[in-house]
Amino acid sequence: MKYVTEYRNSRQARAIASELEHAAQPGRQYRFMEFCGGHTHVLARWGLTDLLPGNVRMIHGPGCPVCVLPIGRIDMAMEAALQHKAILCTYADTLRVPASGGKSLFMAKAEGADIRMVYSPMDALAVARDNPQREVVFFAIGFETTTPPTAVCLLQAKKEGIKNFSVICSHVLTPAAMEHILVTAPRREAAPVLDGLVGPAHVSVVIGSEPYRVFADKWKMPVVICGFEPLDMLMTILMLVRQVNEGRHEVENEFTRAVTPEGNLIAKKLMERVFRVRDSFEWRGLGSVPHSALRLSPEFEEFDAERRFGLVERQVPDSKACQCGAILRGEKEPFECKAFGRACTPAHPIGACMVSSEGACAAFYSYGRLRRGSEKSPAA
Amino acid sequence: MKYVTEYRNSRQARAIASELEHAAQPGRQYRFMEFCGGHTHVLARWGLTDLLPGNVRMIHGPGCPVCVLPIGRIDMAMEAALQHKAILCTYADTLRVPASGGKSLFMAKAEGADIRMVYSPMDALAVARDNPQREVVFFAIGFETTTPPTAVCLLQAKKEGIKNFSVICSHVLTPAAMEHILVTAPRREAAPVLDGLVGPAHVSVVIGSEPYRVFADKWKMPVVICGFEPLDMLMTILMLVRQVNEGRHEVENEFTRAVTPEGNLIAKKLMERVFRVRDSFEWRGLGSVPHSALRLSPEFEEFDAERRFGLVERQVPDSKACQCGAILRGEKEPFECKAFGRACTPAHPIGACMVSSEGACAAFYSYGRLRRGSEKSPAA
Amino acid sequence: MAEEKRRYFATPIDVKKGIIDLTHGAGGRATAQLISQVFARAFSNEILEEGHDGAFLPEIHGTPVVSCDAHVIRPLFFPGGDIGSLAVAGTVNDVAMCGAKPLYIAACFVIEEGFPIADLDRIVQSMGRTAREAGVKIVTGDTKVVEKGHGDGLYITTTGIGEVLPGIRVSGRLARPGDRVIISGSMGDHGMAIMSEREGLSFGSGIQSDSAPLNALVEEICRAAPHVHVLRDPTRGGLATTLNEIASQSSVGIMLDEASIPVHEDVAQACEFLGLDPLYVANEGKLIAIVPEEEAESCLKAMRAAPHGEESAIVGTVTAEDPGYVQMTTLMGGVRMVDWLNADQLPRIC
Amino acid sequence: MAEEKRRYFATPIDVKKGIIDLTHGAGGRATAQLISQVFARAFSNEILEEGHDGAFLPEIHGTPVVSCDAHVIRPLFFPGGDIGSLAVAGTVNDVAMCGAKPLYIAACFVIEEGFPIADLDRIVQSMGRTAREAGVKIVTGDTKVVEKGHGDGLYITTTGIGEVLPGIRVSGRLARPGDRVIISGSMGDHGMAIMSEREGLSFGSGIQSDSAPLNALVEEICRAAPHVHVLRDPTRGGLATTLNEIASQSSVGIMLDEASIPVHEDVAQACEFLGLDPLYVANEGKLIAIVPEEEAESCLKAMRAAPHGEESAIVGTVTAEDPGYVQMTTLMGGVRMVDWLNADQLPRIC
Amino acid sequence: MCLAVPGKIVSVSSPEEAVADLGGIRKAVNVSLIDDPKPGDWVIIHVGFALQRIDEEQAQETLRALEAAARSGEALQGAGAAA
Amino acid sequence: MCLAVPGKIVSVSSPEEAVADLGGIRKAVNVSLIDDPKPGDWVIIHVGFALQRIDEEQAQETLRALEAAARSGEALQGAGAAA
Ligand code: SF4
Ligand code: SF4
Ligand SMILES: [Mg+2]
Ligand SMILES: [Mg+2]
Ligand SMILES: [Mg+2]
Ligand SMILES: [Mg+2]
Ligand SMILES: [Mg+2]
Ligand SMILES: [Mg+2]
Ligand SMILES: [Mg+2]
Ligand SMILES: [Mg+2]
Ligand SMILES: [Mg+2]
Ligand SMILES: [Mg+2]
Repeated sequence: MKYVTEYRNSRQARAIASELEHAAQPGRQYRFMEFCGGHTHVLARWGLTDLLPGNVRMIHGPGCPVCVLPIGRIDMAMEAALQHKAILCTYADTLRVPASGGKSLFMAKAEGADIRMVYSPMDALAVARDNPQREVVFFAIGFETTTPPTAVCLLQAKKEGIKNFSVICSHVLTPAAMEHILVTAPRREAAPVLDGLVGPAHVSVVIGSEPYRVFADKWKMPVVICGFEPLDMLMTILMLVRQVNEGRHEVENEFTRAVTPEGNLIAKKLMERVFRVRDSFEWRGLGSVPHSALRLSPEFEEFDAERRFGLVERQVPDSKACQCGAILRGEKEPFECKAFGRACTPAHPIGACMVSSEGACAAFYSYGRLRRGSEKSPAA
Repeated sequence: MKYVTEYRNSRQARAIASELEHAAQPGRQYRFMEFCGGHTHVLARWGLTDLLPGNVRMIHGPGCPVCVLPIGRIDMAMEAALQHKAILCTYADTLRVPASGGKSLFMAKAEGADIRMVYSPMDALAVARDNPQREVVFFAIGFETTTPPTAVCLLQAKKEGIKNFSVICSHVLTPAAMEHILVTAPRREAAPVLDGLVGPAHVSVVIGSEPYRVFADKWKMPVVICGFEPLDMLMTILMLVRQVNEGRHEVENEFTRAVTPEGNLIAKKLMERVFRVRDSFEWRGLGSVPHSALRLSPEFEEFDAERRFGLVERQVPDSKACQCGAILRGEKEPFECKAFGRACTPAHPIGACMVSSEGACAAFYSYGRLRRGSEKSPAA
Repeated sequence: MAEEKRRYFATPIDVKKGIIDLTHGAGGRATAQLISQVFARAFSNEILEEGHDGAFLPEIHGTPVVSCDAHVIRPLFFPGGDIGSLAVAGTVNDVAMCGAKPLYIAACFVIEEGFPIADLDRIVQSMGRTAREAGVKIVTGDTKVVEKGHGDGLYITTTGIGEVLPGIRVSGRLARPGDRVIISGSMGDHGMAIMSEREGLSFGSGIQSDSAPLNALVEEICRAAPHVHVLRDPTRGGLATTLNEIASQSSVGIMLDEASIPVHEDVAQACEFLGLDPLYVANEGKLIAIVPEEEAESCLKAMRAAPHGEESAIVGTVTAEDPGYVQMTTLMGGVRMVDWLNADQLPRIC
Repeated sequence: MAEEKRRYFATPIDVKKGIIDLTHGAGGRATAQLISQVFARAFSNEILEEGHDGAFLPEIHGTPVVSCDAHVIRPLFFPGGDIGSLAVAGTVNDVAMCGAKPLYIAACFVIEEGFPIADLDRIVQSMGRTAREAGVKIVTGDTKVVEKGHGDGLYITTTGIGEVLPGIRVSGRLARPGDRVIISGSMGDHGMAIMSEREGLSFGSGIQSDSAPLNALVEEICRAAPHVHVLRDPTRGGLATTLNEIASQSSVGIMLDEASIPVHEDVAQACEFLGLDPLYVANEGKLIAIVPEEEAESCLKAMRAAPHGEESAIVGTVTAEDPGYVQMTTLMGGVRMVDWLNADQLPRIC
Repeated sequence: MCLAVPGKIVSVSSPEEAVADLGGIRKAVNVSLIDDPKPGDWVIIHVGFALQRIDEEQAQETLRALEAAARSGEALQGAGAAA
Repeated sequence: MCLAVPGKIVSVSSPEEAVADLGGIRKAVNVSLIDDPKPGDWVIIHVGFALQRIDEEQAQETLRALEAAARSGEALQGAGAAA
């Protein structure tokens, strides 16, 4: 696999790990937040945590679009399917997230709701075309990576004049969330001290590396944009350690093969046409974050499922036991949650972080619980 | 079973058979037409033909509502289900009748048409109530027995203002068909000479015995209205033999326990309100018969599926091989059809007479083919 | 295994209010949990598959016999039984009709997404009970979940394994002229119990399915009539169709006497009402034994004394004439054919 | 029987253009016709049910083994096989994984009204072919037809019967520290062949299912490694789930080496694309053999020389540490857990 | 033609709706077509409707006629046997 | 987050539609977001859309950087082993 296998070289991995061991200065702590759930998954799936020096600690950020979706928004999707009898098209990722009363879209489907898994927004549009007598709702989630495809899909729906199609627009914005974490950290007692940020790979493909400059400049935070292969990850950590050691705080780009300073201009222009920034948006764990999500622009609001069905987002608190919020803010580790591995497992998740394979709890449960089992994990 | 078992007495059957043997005068032929398929079935199912004297011959008439339904009308029902995607509610009896291209409603169902078996027209109305977003069509077939229930059903539909319900009105009239057979007999070379008529049981429950007077008076034909139990049948034949012997031609009523001279007045009044007599109607075997069927009255024509969907009855000839027409006119016996027991069996019927268990071909195939097998039936 | 797996099942299955979803058929933890908390509990026996791909059985002594049936009945619960008791009894009977002692059952479940776990549990318990009544063990199984709209709640396939009773040799080819046709009781109970419950007919009755395991009855028959020629259970297609099969396979005629065929009053009435013939209606707890004339009386006596055989009756005779055909002297004294069933009997209006 | 019944089938079944309707499952003439013209033709062997309720089998020599599986796959036809070949191979394999020689198959069909008889015929022919390849006989069966909207074209349940090979004793409880874990070839081929064909993903590939009967391979393993401890086919849930089951049953740990696990390039790529892990993807023509260290090399050699074993590889070791857990040294040199499958893997976007 | 069975009305809930007993089976029947339906009435039931009341008197009359014909036939049988 | 894979465009049928090869697998992809897509282009594919072209030059550069870091690490390993 070109552009994949080359970045999974076993020899290089071990060697770079040695280099990293050498670079990390004893007596110093390196605390880096990987914003992105994709990176959380890479660390766990390849067992990279094993290879890191003891004083380099990775802190999981809120960059999993499934994990940050608050219960209220899943309830809206459920309402479209159950009360309004719409065909709900969704990425499989959201199917198992528990919403109000612990009920997931998957369970709603078993109860008879017409919920269909799609791989692309265009598949949802095809469902609408094939079922002209039914309302078809696409549950549009995701960060800037997933947003341009939704935009293209809506453009096409408008062009074809498809009347029975609408979207629950739940697209969120990466820089706003990153900034929110840094802004609110001083107010949060448990907030971790961060020594650097790992910048997302595919989000940055779209938005480019420029938007991160503010973190380096204003917050004096080393940033490295990182690809999703294991060598990308190791290299990025090495680059962050070097910035720390050298007292630099720059935006570096490890993923230059796909990320440019300005990103994808076509995609950005399209997003500007189809969407508008919401004044604020509710994130799981982060609460209400200003200017952190998108709604449809006036030109496309005919496709807004929230308007069409009068869907109103209700604020539903997470399960009391669940520490997802603190975990998404980087304040806690999964095994610090009492439910972890007991009441909450991937088979019976209580919180979103246990659902998505990018969720910190799921990643730790599936790949890592045995390693720290002796200390904390009750399931070991 | 009160009013049933008493009329199935084994001793009496054998004794009345002896009486009949005695009553039938040697050298004389007694040819009686049982108009009604129910009587055809009774003769076969109880093996009564065995018990009749050799010179008493029963000729099967056209009184099976399924058998006389021409292909064109089943095509209309099929069109409602397949082209107009209506839910077609039908008595099970019609499901296996081959229509155009040998295709039955049963096959259309296997292909995906939404065809539902109902036991009563009220069940069809309930389907309409339960599926307000679908068109529901009831395939209303049958003689005067089945007609009043359709009338009650339409009255109810009107009362409730049910908009998605309609009927393909294919109700036919017994006296008109009987008369047609007698009227056309002189023109038909093969027409059997008839010495008497067995009058239908349950049709007469509704219309009474009066309508048959014309056959006795004008056609000088002995008529006995006959119940559907085996002793009713034997007694009726005895009564007919006696009329013939005595040179009488009267309307006698063997089924007085349920048939009165005037029939059911409530039912008759209701039929007058809900239906109008059609100028003419196509019967399988009999061709176009004047004043022989019903359509909806102006008050109820909003429920007319023919109007609602623009269903037009096309005249489709029966399969060439099929002798159903001649059999329904009493001109031929089933085993005189070349297809009988070869290409045409109850499992793979070619004609309607092989479908309905009241059809002469089906009755003979299932109950009698072995007895005459040595002479004619190729399947024996 | 139950022990070892328990720790993974942090949340137990909600047997009261839970519903089946696709994860229960995916072969992962949810499947294991369903097996351990619903199936294993009801079927428990020492052979039952302990997580292996198959079950190891003790030695089989007589000629081994195997039979299978898919059960797709609606409604799933009906007076006198449910799909579970039926799935076990049906296969027990098919094995028994080989003149064999049924020993083991393998059971496969195809469950529709959304099916209530409480119903599944009730059905599985009922299977366990019927298996215990019949003295057979449910030794292995499989569970698949299909998407909503791709099933009808639950389908159960059972395969039975048994061993032929010593000295017995029965076959549909062995009916001989002069043999007597004995049935173990009234005809049509099962089919009419189902029909009377089925949606759309808005028709209620107290008719009970006869569904029952007949292996004990078969053992009694084989003791009393060691030269029994044919054993067969008249299920789909009823007595008429089953006798036609035998007449055809043995190249003999069969002459029935209508007056001697037991049909319960309510079943007869329901048949009249729907225009059905009880001779074509399915039975699930009745058998046909065709035995040499000289063993007929002792066989009848033994059957009447055995479980599920109280209403046994001699209903006909095997003839050399009209081979391949079944005929009947009707109550009225006429003789008529009793033909194969051509298609499912449907309620008719004419 | 075919002979005797032919005369009733005036009109032969239209295998080219006909469709299944409810009469084909009603147990009357149409059912008999379907059996004789479609099933009996493809499966013909001397034991196959001749119209009796069950099949009589020859004597079984080793410990009898029975296993069953319901097959509900969609699409019914896929690159490398179809539901028919799968239903036979799957059950042959489950019997073989008991260290047994599969002998007989019972097959039950649940067909959805409207199903093309041509497709049924093709599937049934494919079952016949696979049975002949595996040297097993399809000895009895059953056919039910369900109403449109209550099935998914066709479900096939198969039950296999076999006899344990002389001297062999395998079980999921018998893995011992030091044993080697051998797999018979690349992981994930079947599941990805299905996934790549499945509607809604608009995703086409040349990936072939590995579906194949493995009984000959098992006989070779048992010859080369007579002390083989565990045999198991990593079907639903894939290698990861099956090894977890074994680790749990045997109370041992298992340590895998990622670099040694064969995964075909196109399967790996398709997994990347859909966000799936090949270790959790189903296989239908692969097995896991856990053998004592001293027999591992000869076993591997024998497997590589046997049919369907060319790509066999030693992929891990059984350990005394971390009993109940499967772990893996990744390509990157890190060690991580390889957990149970929790639910069906679904294509993901994040 | 026109399959119908006798049943006995056991309860009447409205001018349209009643329950009939058919040899132990209970069935809801529509009685719109019957003038003043009452529990105890025997009716002929077709496609869920009571079509007509059964006249017990006439039923007895018919049974007497049947028995008379049968007696006459048996006399002949006896005569035939004796002859 | 945001699972995406590299693929090579093998044919372009319109400014929106193309077919990509993913290690032998063919997949229809929407190329609306790519300026002037051409066969031979490598792109990053996400939810059925090509999100961006891959820069071969930069990819090589990164591989060189990785190898440099690895060499440096191996030198240390060697030193460690020797020590
Ligand atoms: S383990 Fe479960 S309950 Fe606890 S924080 Fe994670 S997702 Fe929430
Ligand atoms: S046997 Fe068949 S083809 Fe011939 S007349 Fe009867 S129904 Fe028609
Ligand atoms: Mg069977
Ligand atoms: Mg059976
Ligand atoms: Mg299984
Ligand atoms: Mg269903
Ligand atoms: Mg049977
Ligand atoms: Mg199995
Ligand atoms: Mg299996
Ligand atoms: Mg069967
Ligand atoms: Mg379907
Ligand atoms: Mg297996």
